[in-house]
Amino acid sequence: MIDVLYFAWVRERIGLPKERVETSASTVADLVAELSAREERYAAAFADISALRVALDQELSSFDAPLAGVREVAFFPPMTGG
Amino acid sequence: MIDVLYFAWVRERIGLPKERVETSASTVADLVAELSAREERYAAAFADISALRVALDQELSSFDAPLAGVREVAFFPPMTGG
Amino acid sequence: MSVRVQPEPFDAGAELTAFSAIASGAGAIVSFTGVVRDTEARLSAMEIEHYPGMTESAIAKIVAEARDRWSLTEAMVIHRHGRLAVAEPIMMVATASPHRADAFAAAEFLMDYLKSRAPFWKKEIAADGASWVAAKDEDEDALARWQP
Amino acid sequence: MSVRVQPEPFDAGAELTAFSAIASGAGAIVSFTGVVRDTEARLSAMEIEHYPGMTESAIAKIVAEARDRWSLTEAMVIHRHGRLAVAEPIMMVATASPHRADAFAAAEFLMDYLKSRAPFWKKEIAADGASWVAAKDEDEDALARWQP
Repeated sequence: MIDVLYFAWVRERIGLPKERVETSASTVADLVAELSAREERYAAAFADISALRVALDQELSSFDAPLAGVREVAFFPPMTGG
Repeated sequence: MIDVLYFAWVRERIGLPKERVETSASTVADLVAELSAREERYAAAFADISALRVALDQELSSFDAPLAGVREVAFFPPMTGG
Repeated sequence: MSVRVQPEPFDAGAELTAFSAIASGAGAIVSFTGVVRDTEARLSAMEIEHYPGMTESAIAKIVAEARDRWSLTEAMVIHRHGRLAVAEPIMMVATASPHRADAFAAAEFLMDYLKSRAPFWKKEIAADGASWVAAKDEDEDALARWQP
Repeated sequence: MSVRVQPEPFDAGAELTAFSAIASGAGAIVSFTGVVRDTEARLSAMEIEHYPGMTESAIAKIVAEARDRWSLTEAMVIHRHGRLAVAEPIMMVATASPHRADAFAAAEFLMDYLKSRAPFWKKEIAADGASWVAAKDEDEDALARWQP
């Protein structure tokens, strides 16, 4: 089980801020493929991965990173703080 | 007649902040030569001209600048504001 | 070092006074304040979403890197989230150093990294709808100059 | 635009608050405060001499050049003269711009030029005597980066 978090327009498009996901995905990209296959709203949110960022256990990471041992995955658009 | 002003250690070395000078010097360098010839304290203050700056009518200038029409000459060390 | 992530407004002047008081020994103090601006008088508010937990650790990491790179006696970051009114301060950075070049460089570094590496997302709320602020290429480019 | 040359102390926080209030429309506000520091605990005071008349016009010229070069909605310079106690503010610069890079660059430009082109001279007063602060080569070098 893994916690998956969504922020900003990713959260709005998918329609929830957080969910627990049962997955055997070995990389972030695999998880994205699994989620996208679920429903149109996921497919829409993940349509252009170059427009997204991912954090694993609250550290910025990349889509080809392995998920082994990861407890929290977050997807969001490029940050606009400051 | 020209007003000559001295600041910082130039003022201290010469021993006064300001004086009126009757001069026919045509450039700043000529004026410096005239003043240096007066007394030891002037010669000491003007010994190393590369350590000094000059302003003509309150604008930074150079030692080879002409004095024609100038009403106020100021000599001082490099500035240390900020 | 002080990092605050809060929904409450803050007073940049009062923060600078408090920061100056603790930044003893520094000759140079630089501050940056980001304000909600409304260039075309169409904004009614700004909403800032963040990622609790990661926000604090990401900022702490950026501040630690600034301390490694420059001689800083103090550094401070305040960043708000939630709903902000036009003209309210969004965030503030302050740095103190014996050298003005260090204080300036560290403050710019903190700003550049907070813009693109701390998990905040801005949404502009206008009478005709709301829209997420898009990240700018220039903000990503700004990071390049800090590469060793 | 505001330029003040004064013997009185000032409160940098209060000045930042006042500056922010008039800098409407700017998203980015940068401030620099220079403080009398006493690294080796030997200073009893600092004395700043200046050239009345030229000081004001030299600073006004520097501020005008900053406005030409960058997009500034406001800029402010305060510089003290006379006798200053340790830990008191010497001077302050503030800039406001729609763009943070402009606000930072203009503030650094103002500082670099005030250091070496405004007629102020600092003298350190210590228990064992007084000495004029020497200009630093690095301050003169700092001007080179602003050449067009």
